[in-house]
Amino acid sequence: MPGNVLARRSPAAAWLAENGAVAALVVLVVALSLLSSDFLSLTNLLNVGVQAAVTAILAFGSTFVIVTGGIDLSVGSVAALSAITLAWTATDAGVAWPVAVVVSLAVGVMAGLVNASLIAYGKLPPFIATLAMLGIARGLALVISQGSPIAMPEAVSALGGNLGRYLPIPVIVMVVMGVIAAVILNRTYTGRAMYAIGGNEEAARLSGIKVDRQLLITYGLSGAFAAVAGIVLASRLASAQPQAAAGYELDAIAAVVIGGASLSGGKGKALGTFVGALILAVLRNGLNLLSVSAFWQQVVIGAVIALAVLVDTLRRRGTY
Amino acid sequence: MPGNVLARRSPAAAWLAENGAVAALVVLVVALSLLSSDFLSLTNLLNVGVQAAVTAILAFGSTFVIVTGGIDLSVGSVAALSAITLAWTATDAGVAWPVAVVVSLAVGVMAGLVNASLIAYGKLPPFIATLAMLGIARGLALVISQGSPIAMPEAVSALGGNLGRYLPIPVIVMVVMGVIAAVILNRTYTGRAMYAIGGNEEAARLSGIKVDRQLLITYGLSGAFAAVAGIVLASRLASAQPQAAAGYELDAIAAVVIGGASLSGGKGKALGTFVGALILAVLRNGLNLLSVSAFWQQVVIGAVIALAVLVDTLRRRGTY
Amino acid sequence: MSEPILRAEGLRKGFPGVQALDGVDLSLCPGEVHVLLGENGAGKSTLIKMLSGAYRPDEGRVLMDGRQVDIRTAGDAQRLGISTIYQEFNLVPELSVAENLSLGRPPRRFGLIDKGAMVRQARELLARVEVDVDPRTPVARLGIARMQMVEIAKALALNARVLIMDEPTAVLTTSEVDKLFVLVRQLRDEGVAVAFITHHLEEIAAIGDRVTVLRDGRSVAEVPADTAQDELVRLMVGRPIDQQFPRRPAELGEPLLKVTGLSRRGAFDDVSFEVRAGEVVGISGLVGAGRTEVARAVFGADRYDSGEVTVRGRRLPPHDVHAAMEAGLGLVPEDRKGQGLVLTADIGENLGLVTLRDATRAGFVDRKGQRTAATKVADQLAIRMTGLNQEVRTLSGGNQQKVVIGKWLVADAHVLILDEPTRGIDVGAKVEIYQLVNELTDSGRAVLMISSDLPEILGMSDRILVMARGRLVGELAAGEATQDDVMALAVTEVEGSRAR
Amino acid sequence: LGLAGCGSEGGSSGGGEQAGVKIGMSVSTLNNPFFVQLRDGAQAQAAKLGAALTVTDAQNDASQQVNQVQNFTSQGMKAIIINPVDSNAAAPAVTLADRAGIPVIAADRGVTGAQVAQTVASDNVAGGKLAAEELAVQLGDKGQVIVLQGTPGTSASRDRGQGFEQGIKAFPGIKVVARQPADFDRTKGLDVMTNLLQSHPDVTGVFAENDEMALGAIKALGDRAGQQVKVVGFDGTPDGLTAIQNGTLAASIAQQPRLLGQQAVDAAVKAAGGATLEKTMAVPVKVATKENVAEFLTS
Ligand SMILES: Nc1ncnc2c1ncn2[C@@H]1O[C@H](COP(=O)(O)OP(=O)(O)OP(=O)(O)O)[C@@H](O)[C@H]1O
Ligand SMILES: Nc1ncnc2c1ncn2[C@@H]1O[C@H](COP(=O)(O)OP(=O)(O)OP(=O)(O)O)[C@@H](O)[C@H]1O
Ligand SMILES: [Mg+2]
Ligand SMILES: [Mg+2]
Repeated sequence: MPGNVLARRSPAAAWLAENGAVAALVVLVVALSLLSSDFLSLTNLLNVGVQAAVTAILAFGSTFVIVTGGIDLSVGSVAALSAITLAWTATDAGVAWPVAVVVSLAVGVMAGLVNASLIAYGKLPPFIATLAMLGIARGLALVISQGSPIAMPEAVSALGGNLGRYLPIPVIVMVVMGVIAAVILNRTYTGRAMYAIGGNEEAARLSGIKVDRQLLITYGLSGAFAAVAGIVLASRLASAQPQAAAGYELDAIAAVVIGGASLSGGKGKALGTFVGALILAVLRNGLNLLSVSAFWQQVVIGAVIALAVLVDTLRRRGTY
Repeated sequence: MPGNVLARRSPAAAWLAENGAVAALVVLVVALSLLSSDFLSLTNLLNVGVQAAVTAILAFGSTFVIVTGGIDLSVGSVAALSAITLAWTATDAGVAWPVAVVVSLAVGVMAGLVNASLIAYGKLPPFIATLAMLGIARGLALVISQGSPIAMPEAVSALGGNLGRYLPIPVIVMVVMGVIAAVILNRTYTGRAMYAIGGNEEAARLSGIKVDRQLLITYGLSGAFAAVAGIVLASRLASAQPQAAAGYELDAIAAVVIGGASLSGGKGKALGTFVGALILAVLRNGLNLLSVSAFWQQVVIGAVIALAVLVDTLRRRGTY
Repeated sequence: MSEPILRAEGLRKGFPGVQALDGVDLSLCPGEVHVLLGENGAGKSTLIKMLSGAYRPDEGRVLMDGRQVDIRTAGDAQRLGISTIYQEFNLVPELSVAENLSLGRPPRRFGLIDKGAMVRQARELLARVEVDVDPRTPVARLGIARMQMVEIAKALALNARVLIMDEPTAVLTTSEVDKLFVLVRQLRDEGVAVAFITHHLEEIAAIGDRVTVLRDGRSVAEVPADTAQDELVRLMVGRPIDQQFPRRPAELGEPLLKVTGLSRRGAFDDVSFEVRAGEVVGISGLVGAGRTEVARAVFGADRYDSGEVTVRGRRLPPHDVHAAMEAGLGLVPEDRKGQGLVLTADIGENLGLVTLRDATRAGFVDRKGQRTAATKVADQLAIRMTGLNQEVRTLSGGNQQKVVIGKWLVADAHVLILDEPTRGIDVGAKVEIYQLVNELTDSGRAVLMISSDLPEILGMSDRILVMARGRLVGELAAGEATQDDVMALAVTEVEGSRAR
Repeated sequence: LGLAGCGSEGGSSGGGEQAGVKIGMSVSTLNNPFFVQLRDGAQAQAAKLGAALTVTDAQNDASQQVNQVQNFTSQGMKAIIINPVDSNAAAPAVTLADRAGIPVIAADRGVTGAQVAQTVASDNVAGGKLAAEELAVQLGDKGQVIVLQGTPGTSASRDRGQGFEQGIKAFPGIKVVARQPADFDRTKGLDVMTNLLQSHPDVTGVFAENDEMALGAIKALGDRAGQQVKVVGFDGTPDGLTAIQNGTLAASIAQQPRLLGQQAVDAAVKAAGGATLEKTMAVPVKVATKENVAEFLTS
């Protein structure tokens, strides 16, 4: 029976085989601990967590989209637009901050729904639809803010701080969003429909799944996650910036793909994405700690990303 | 007989159906001619050509990659690296400029071969392999140039000028590269293999195509085209900049996709890509002529890109 | 006769360049198996897709229990109690068998998916179709025959009143077909209306009650299922066919393909055989016997652990398709969509794929020459198309299969391995392919034919090898062998076999 | 290849040996020669004073910058120089360092909403005003002007643009006929200027919010640059100064980035030693023109 081979392996080994990027993360952490004495302190590790938060939250949202076989280039811009909206409605428009938060999330969801409508009804390739939204959302953020940063309401800015003495709230938000993403992907109708659509859209449709509606939900979720990421980002800076999170879409997609998802759809896990985002954050943190020169940093980051995924694919081939 | 319906359509209509983005380009040109009296002059149209050149050349290279079902995020960085290499070898290293040009092209090809090796032998997803190269090539460009622009050799800078009184050399280079790309895609073994690999890699392999080798050629070509684009770009400025062409990869991919290619592979044409690049250049030119405010420009660009492709897909559905 | 559950009237459907269906009526009655018969491209699949919500008719209407219904989506059809097994696989390869079985309607508890219940339901369904797979296995890992059984189980899960099956037996071996027929009869007796498409004429009398024959998008006759096969053929192709298996043994020459001790852990073990010039060697066996795996390993598509493959005296390097092709091997794979066709390309392009290298001079492809060769093969196989530039994706299933075979005919291989070559091909075209096999062997070439179609194996091979559980368990001379002989060998328990 | 500088820099702090005071510096971007010079000045000064300087590149991303400052605190830096990506967004980073008891020096841009030990800066708004005045002088108080804007939403673009608008109001004879973004990029400066010349062929002046765009505009203008059309840039980069020398660039608002870097390191070393500093240290912006360009080129 084909099942045997898998069953014979230890559960730990099986888990590792399923979540390959973890191995790369461990190697990276060990290497950095040896290279820099500052790396393995609690504060620094919490810093890494905080620094991973925004990318991770964006990447959770992108995981939904990538699982359906799509791509969302607009997440960075949508994050900025949502944050600007929040700050603007709370400050210039003078609305109570909880309302402003709701409005801001709604803006994120709206952007996602527009993406999905262009894709599902307009038959645009996701790349084009979300590239258009990348420009539109960024432009609107600039228009609303008139190009200047807007201070975040105090109450919301607290999100950028700590709970108690040590626990950074962005890390908590990241974990909560990760759990939500995992539950959606694994346990809900929509989540499983995402895999079906990404694996074989025609089969999904012929099995009675309303593909268009599920795409609306998928991109809407991605927009909502982007909004949360934008709010966390702006809270950390205590100010919403129209240029915030520019280019983060590539980081988000990279985190998802490092985490084992495939851009052709049907594969991807929240945990993998989380590990992917951590790898990127650890890498940047480590290079700072090691004081690698700015020009070399990009080279090193590129090389280590390639190596990390290489470790994973080679190991997987060995297993097979 | 079944053939009739197709045969009955006029050749022009059939051609348009095959090259959909052309319709969008025509609409855009007509609209801009009406909105701005300055648009439809020979000089301005040649300007648009010059401004499209770099994106178009990058996009021709990306067409190869996208046809195989891959993606190349490194083209902008590789363009910069090649240009910096040229300027540096010709200036600081004091090598004769024709040699420097060859070295520069070789650097582009090398970068492509590294990408392809990571993909074909390392089994990295193209997104990750080329994202790594995006960082590495940009970093190396900064390292070599120490972050400062380097003057291009005079002889090469002539590439940025005109042939005779009017004809801009970048436009000529663009057209030549486009024809080369079209011939490769349509008439060569490698070109046809690209379509087969992008359409169904397994079927291609079982038909005797050495997929790994063809991927090496594909990404090598993309690197070579990027090098040419980098040289043209640097020639226009008479100076090679380490930060040149940053973010151009998205423009290049957008041009290819607007031109009718699919990111899942197997489809794409040089002519379509050319039209896609023209649409982007016309759009930017038009917005400048119309003096659209800086904040609104991104919104308008995003919206028009979505509309242009929408026109195309809706028209196609009508035909169907 | 009772009232029909479902009635279609005057259905018409056109695609660019072709009128696939041109005014067809069909009634499906409870407790009756209605067979749809027709050549490749006659419009059978198009017809049933309009009943299942995959296509919308250009004209005509569908009635359920005498009332007109509007089937816009697959969901609508499901709600009306229509369940469909499509000709092309409609499973999600990345998902597990259990998830595929409950695709679109997973069991839920408190709004969340109940994975335990899902697996339990899957076990029951799989037991019903007597398939022994772990419901948690990803579908991508299953062989093509098991996928089909999963597909059948999925259709049963709906407990539908109308069950539509588009060539469900094309990829099954005799024993699975028998299991399927037991199931279908049971459903029929429970009052389900079944529509059944097949190209295996002997199945019609075995399972069918009535037959509707389609030709060129029109229904040309409705006859009882016990109509003589010759008459059915005549109705279908418009002329009689003399002989179904026109094998013409050729003179045997040197061994062209020699396989010795080929083994791969978990797949096949110590497989040795040879194929001589002018010979057709058939390989028979149950699903999962490892035939496809051996064929792929011989061709260099997959690796093997030990053994050797020699073609025309030259030993082939393992796992090297290119070297195998150079040596004169060719492989028509069993999975046309997954391994045979570039679906995004047109027919001409696909037909020229194998010969692309030979048609290249100094890097440039002689596309005119390619087209000429493609035209010839397309004519030879009577591929029903609007032209060479029609996308393969839009061909009917049988015509797609012809393209897969066609590209190797262009290539002129010395030893051609055919894995389920006539799957989904109509009787007329089958005979054409058999004639081609005869021509190949006449000219001193050799054919290794894997087929789950026993009459075909018996009728077309000179020698039959039988595989069971990854091993060769016997050899029969074609002249004397009967279906029972082959089956007896195929179910042999292999003592001490480690292959599984 | 000139890698030596980078290599030694990595070596000294990577080993963590006490070669001198450990100072961390987060530069907003090294994608722009101006900041490369700022860094060079800082590094030169650090070498002179024997301080161990670590430079990071925030790639114009305010949150990256906070990350980097956060990382500096884990590394036990004795002082931090921050060249803010954005004045507002730098506040949390400064607060962070404050809590760790590390003095912060702001370089080139101030920090709004948090206290730093010293701000070493040249005033972008004042620079923009100066640019307007210089352009007016060169144009003889009349003419049509095009403004090439930097990346929309960045503080440099905002402040310089604002200063220029304020300054140009004093000259009613001068009309700004177009404002278009070229993202501080030379190629875009070239393309946008080329396009604008189609709709505004009669321009006589250009203000570019940095030298890179100004050099692009000069390329677009060809022979007209420095003759019929006066281009004023901002930053005083080496390429910009050379263009002034050649007469193609009419003027640039020279910020003396090397001096900025030097002063910042000076201040950082002092602050690390516990000294109290003046709240601001103004590095003068100067108008570099053909007449005085020589003095900038040597410095
Ligand atoms: N999407 C499509 N676009 C264009 N033509 C199509 C499309 N689908 C089917 N056709 C054409 O419609 C005709 C009928 O096809 P259909 O699949 O119904 O045949 P079939 O009777 O099922 O044949 P087979 O026995 O080979 O499965 C064929 O000529 C086919 O090429
Ligand atoms: N990648 C895989 N992982 C696990 N099991 C596999 C894999 N590929 C094939 N198998 C199993 O190995 C067995 C042999 O399959 P193979 O396709 O070779 O059999 P076959 O005799 O050709 O039968 P078929 O009639 O299905 O073609 C099947 O049970 C199949 O499910
Ligand atoms: Mg069919
Ligand atoms: Mg098989």
